[in-house]
Amino acid sequence: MTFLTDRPLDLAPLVARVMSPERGGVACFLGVVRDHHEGRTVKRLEYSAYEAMAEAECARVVAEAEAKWEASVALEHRIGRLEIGDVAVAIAAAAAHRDAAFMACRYVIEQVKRRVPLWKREDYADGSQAWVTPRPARPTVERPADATSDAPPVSEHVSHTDWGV
Amino acid sequence: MTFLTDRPLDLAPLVARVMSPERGGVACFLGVVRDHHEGRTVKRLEYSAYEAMAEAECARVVAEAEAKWEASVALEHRIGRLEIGDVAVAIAAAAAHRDAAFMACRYVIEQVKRRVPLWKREDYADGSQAWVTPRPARPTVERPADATSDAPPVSEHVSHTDWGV
Amino acid sequence: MTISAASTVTVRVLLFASYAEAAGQTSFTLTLPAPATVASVLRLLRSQASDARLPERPLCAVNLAHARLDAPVASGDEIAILPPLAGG
Amino acid sequence: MTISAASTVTVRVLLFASYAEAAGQTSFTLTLPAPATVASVLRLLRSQASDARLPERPLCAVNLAHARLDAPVASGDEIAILPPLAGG
Repeated sequence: MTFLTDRPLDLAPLVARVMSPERGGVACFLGVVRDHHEGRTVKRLEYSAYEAMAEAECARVVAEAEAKWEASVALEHRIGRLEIGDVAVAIAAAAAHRDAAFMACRYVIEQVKRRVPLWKREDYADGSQAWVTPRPARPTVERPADATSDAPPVSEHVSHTDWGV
Repeated sequence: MTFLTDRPLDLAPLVARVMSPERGGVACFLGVVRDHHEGRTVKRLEYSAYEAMAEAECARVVAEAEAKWEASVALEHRIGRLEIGDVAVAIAAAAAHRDAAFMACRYVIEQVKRRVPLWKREDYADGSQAWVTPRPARPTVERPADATSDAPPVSEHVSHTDWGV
Repeated sequence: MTISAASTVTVRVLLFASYAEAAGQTSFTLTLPAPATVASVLRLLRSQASDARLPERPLCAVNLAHARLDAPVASGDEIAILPPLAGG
Repeated sequence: MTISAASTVTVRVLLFASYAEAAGQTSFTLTLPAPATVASVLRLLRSQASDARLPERPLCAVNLAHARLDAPVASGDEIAILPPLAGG
């Protein structure tokens, strides 16, 4: 696996992979497992993936960001059992200037959330479990023109009518 | 010194300082010494500071970002002699959600560049040296209303008529 | 009209997360008349799964890439039906 | 009119980076008539430094905080004249 791992994530090697003397800015993002979700106390959670597609989709997202902002991008998403405070996703994006680095980093996390087939089941303090259904996405970054064919419109992503659940 | 250091910067302890289970997103930025500046090959450089004011101004910038985005922010800027590829500035900003984390991080780097009294003298491949005069700032983030009194307008920052140099 | 071997499409269908739990299975094979689309795969699924309730327009993928409901499917294709994504 | 002790202001002036190099010094004391502002400090500096050429509106700080040119200065204040900033 290139983008998915069941081991704890570490930002430092991702930063090391993208840093270079032509790139003056490195923007990073870490997604951290929170102890609350919509008012409920979360004890732990488990990420599962459609692994082959998740790898392919991560590769597409990274390639799009690198092309659009002349950036170098590293991305890892953890799967399996995670505890509160664990890092679920780590991104490092390096570019000649900070504006491009920030935009590439932001693009990657937004697209990972929209497009990469990953699911999260939370265990709550009361012993119950639930699959997390994100609220409708509010994308704040523009998407590259050549990426539109890869993903259906947001409205198809956020059906709240789960299949029999 | 709290925000300035003459030792190599490491992002990991900054991230550790701001991460917590209530904060789901951590956005980071590293500014890296580039090997070129306006077409000239840079060999190394030296950052100097008005140290007491730089510390005070960094503290104000961090406090503004933490208040505006309910974030936890860590900031370090290196001074002294730096080599190509060295990290000059490191920022980590954690918030409940990624949008606030990114905005807080972006705010801090923009304000550091605008307001913190730091200067950079570059050594070039041909043996010459020059104080770096930044081009006019193009801020892309909004500033908190309560910050305006701390800094003069951008036009005062970017005089290209150095004093006798 | 009888459906000959040449005029059918056999695809592998994958289910994940809440959909797999609800259906009690993670993958199976479906054969349907040609020409077939993602939408016709979903129609056949709905007619076969008595208790399962798919959303009207679920997120679907064909061969590891997101696909629209009117995307054609061919024999050997891998069709995935994806619950709302929750990565990141 | 003679200027009595009570009607003068004595401040410490700090120079940095290219300004310090050009002036050949990093700090000195200036005494000027009260009431004084950052602008009157700059006027006195220009009249004293024969070869130094300050920009029309340099970035200035009073007591570790950015200050406008019309900001008042009092005895004991630390006035810093800052070349274009280049951090980050």
